[in-house]
Amino acid sequence: MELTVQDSIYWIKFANERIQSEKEYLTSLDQAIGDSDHGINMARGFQQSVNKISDGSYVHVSDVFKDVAMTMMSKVGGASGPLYGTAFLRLSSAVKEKNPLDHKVFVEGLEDALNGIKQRGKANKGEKTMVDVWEPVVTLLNKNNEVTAEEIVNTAKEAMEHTKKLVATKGRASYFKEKSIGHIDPGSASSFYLFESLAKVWKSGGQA
Amino acid sequence: MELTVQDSIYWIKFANERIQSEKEYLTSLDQAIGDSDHGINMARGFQQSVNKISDGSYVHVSDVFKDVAMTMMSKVGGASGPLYGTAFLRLSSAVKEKNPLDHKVFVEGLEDALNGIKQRGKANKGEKTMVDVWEPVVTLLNKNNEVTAEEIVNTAKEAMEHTKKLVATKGRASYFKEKSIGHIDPGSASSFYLFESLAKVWKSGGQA
Amino acid sequence: MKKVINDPNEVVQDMIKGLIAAHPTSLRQIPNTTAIARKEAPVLNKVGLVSGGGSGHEPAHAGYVGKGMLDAAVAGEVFTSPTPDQVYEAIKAVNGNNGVFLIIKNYTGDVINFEMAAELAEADGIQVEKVIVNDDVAVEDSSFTTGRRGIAGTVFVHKISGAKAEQGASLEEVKRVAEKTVVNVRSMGMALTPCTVPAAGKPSFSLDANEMEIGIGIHGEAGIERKNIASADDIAQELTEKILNDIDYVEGDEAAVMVNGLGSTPEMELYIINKRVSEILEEKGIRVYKTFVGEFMTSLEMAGCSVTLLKLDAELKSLLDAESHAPAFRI
Amino acid sequence: MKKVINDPNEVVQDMIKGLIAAHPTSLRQIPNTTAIARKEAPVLNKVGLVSGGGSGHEPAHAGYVGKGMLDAAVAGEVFTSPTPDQVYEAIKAVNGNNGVFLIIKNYTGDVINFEMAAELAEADGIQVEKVIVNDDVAVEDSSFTTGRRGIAGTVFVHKISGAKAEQGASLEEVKRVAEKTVVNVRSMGMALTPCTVPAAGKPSFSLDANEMEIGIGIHGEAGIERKNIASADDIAQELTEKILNDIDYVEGDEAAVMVNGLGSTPEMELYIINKRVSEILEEKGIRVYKTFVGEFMTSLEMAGCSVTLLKLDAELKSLLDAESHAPAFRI
Ligand SMILES: Nc1ncnc2c1ncn2[C@@H]1O[C@H](COP(=O)(O)OP(=O)(O)O)[C@@H](O)[C@H]1O
Ligand SMILES: Nc1ncnc2c1ncn2[C@@H]1O[C@H](COP(=O)(O)OP(=O)(O)O)[C@@H](O)[C@H]1O
Ligand SMILES: [Mg+2]
Ligand SMILES: [Mg+2]
Ligand SMILES: [Mg+2]
Ligand SMILES: [Mg+2]
Repeated sequence: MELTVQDSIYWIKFANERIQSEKEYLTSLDQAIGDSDHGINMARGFQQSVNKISDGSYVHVSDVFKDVAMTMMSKVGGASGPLYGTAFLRLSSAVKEKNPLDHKVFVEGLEDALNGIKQRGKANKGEKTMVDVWEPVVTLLNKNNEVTAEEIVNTAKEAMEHTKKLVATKGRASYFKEKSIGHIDPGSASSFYLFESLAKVWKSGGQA
Repeated sequence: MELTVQDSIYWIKFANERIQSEKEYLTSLDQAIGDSDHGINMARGFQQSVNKISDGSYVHVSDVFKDVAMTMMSKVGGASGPLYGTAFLRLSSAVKEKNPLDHKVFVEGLEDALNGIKQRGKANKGEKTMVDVWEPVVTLLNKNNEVTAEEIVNTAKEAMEHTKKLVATKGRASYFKEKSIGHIDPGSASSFYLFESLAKVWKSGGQA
Repeated sequence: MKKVINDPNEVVQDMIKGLIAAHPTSLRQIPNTTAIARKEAPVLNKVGLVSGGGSGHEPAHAGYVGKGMLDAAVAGEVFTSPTPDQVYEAIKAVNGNNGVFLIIKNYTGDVINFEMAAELAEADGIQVEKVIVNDDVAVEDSSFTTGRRGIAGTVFVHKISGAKAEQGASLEEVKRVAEKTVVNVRSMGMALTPCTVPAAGKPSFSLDANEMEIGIGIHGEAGIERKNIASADDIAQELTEKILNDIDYVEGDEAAVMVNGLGSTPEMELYIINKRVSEILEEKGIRVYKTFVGEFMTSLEMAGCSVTLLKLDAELKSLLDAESHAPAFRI
Repeated sequence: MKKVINDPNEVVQDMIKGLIAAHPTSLRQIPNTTAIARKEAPVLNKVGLVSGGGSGHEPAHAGYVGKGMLDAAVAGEVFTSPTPDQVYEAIKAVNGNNGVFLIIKNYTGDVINFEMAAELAEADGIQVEKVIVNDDVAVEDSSFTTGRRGIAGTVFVHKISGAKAEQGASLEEVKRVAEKTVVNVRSMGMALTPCTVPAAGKPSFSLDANEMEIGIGIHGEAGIERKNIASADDIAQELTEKILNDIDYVEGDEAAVMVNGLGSTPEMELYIINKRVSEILEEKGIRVYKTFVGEFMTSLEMAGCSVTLLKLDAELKSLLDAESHAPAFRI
């Protein structure tokens, strides 16, 4: 696929719609193994991102991502704000001055984003964080450029579900140690919505 | 009747038994129109009075009452402590050096006690306080010395029940104004137990 | 009942032990009483100040013992006035031969017990004067009834009288400023939840999930009205207006504000109340001279708050500003 | 949810307005942020101190802003670390050309956001150093995980570093005493009830009527164990022993004690806890140098408390004793 400015805007809008309707669910996940704010944080961050990018007129996809990054960084706080912020900032830098993005460029950008999260969060796969959704999805996209929307959704969903089985060693859930088992990681759930929304854009063949 | 040292001790012991078993009830009355401590206060005051007078050996009834007065005064606090304390102090003074007490002396003592409560509390009949039980009982006893135990109980009980109909203008219940209607005054209930216990001593013809 | 206590009948004793352990250099327990005094009391030639009342209102009253405020505070059982003998011991312990001044909240029990103590002390030749604080505008002011309750405004009376006494003023002078404070202070409270007296084990009353009670007392005594929870702005407005309807302020007048938490209302919410209180006062042209936000006169773990306004003149301002070493009111 | 608030999404803004209205002569809001600074900041040639974190822990952190403690505190949304841009503005506002020191509680969000702010400030040429407070012994100390949380002990770090900075010490010196404090401070908490984040509207977890949770965090994060409510003596014992098992004290050592209420636990109960804490320390021959009982690092209206011990040497004692004008920690 190919990602245009319009696609990137739709991506964030779709993600925001999902996040808004799952706000309470995300917060309830964070109630179980965190501090009850992930839904509130994400709803604030995505809504304000959409407000911001709906106003602007963009030539480059990277500028859309930069505005999302800055909004996440300055309106969310907590762990998830700067992590999503860093992800979108790295993605933006990687695809700078390009428009539209071809599959390779976009996936390289996502890979940079994933690495940004890992560095900022000092986290690796298996620690029950959003990394556990990002890494399988990036790996899948890296494999080939024929990947379908369904494959993305399934991979992200499975990865999210898989976090149930993990013991948290990073973030607030780590205080629950073994008791974190059996609960989905909130940040993995919000990341799932993000990739599910990407798949929706994908499905329409890059033409949302 | 005639009141001996032994009778006076039984009077307080009987009253204490009633108070202890009605402790929660008295507190619940105070929960409705006060601050939830009348049962606790009375249970503390009567128990410690009994402890005190059980230890002593008395020649004069007045000394029993004086010890009860000092205990009420120093162990209870709140409104009821000094009021009961004043009552027993006045009673003690009135019957000084007498033993046993004949009907007239005892009733005059109770009348002094009532006046002590009224002075200390600046309260009159009809203000929904313990005065509303003390005054009818003293009036009854003043009428003749043939009064029966049943009459005392009935008068005290009716007087207590009657406080339901009154609007409090003194003590903590006064803050409830009209809303105090429908509730028995806690101090009237503890006073009822006091006179009910007196009747019990009375019944046994002054020989408990 | 969920409480961090040992024996419910020993809460006052246990508290006092913990209090003395926390402030060993500034406070002492008067032997065989539940009264707390300044370590250095009696201060010679200074009027001694004694207050107190039922426990459960912490930091009142022991938290206000210290240089510049009280000389002693007498702690009764929870929500029960202390007994005359205890107050009497406190009076004797702080008598610096210049008389002793009692600050009493207007509850039947407190008034009777403190007055009896005063009589005992006077019989010993100690000069005793008193002031009765009745700042709660939720209660009608009537000479036929018990009258208004003393609530959070009492802390201002402690502060002002304490500052005056510290200056070496006479008993009459201390009484004069205390009475001036009482005349100028008004409070009003509200609650969202009841509280539980440890020895009772059950809440003192109940409020529905979306109900609040306006005008409640600090022992859970009835208020003016029970109604649906309103916004903080509306609550602040209702409490402040009720106070302002009861005492004349003209534009340019100055006031001290106290927003007092009753127990479990977070400080965040108290500041949210203060936001609106300060706006209202600004709208009316009343200058806020000083603001106190926190827990000053609580009601165990009741949720809710009270607003207190003290109208100030130059004298009250300087006494309010004077140094205080009391643990709960350092200035 | 029973709260005295207006819009649940505006609680932090409303609180800050009320806070500034209450302390107009000593505090100011840094424009367009939720950061509170000392009115006179930046203080020339003094190391600037910035702390902060999620809101809902009042009086932390704004209550510790003042001469002798912090220069600025940044307030995030409830239980959510503030964003890097806000912290960055605070750093700039307190930079007196002698560097800025950050005091960060050890939570992933706080650490990341404050570190990003430090990077932004360093890019402007401002020297920034930091300390990460991790006093909660309920959490295992491991370099493979997030590690221990920062809780009430953070207030001692504010106090000690603030006193040092006020003396005109260099950034390195401030960092040294801050790290010394972190090395010597340990805390442990317990809760009886959960709390409700205003925007969430529901309690963060639930505890049965006779259950308590030992080792809980100040955002309701899990503790060590859930069990039946014990007596205050047993609770004090468990918290204190857990701390003493984690750090060596020998007879004659001196400590500062903090008994911190989490929100709705009455001060009476905190003093009851302190009673036993002080007894245990006496039994072990540890001298209590100073005790702080009250609400210092809360968790909205959670019921419960924490105990903090800070092992002292001569330097820490003198810094702890130094003057502080911070509204919530006057010394
Ligand atoms: N160190 C980390 N690395 C990567 N992701 C993390 C890390 N810590 C937390 N997260 C993610 O952030 C989510 C929590 O976000 P949120 O609740 O908004 O912030 P906070 O934990 O500060 O309250 C977690 O579910 C997890 O996915
Ligand atoms: N002014 C008064 N005169 C006479 N009796 C009073 C007065 N005020 C209160 N009482 C009595 O005291 C009772 C309350 O006692 P208690 O609950 O022990 O004290 P408190 O009101 O201080 O909590 C009332 O029910 C009433 O009978
Ligand atoms: Mg969270
Ligand atoms: Mg009562
Ligand atoms: Mg009482
Ligand atoms: Mg959070």
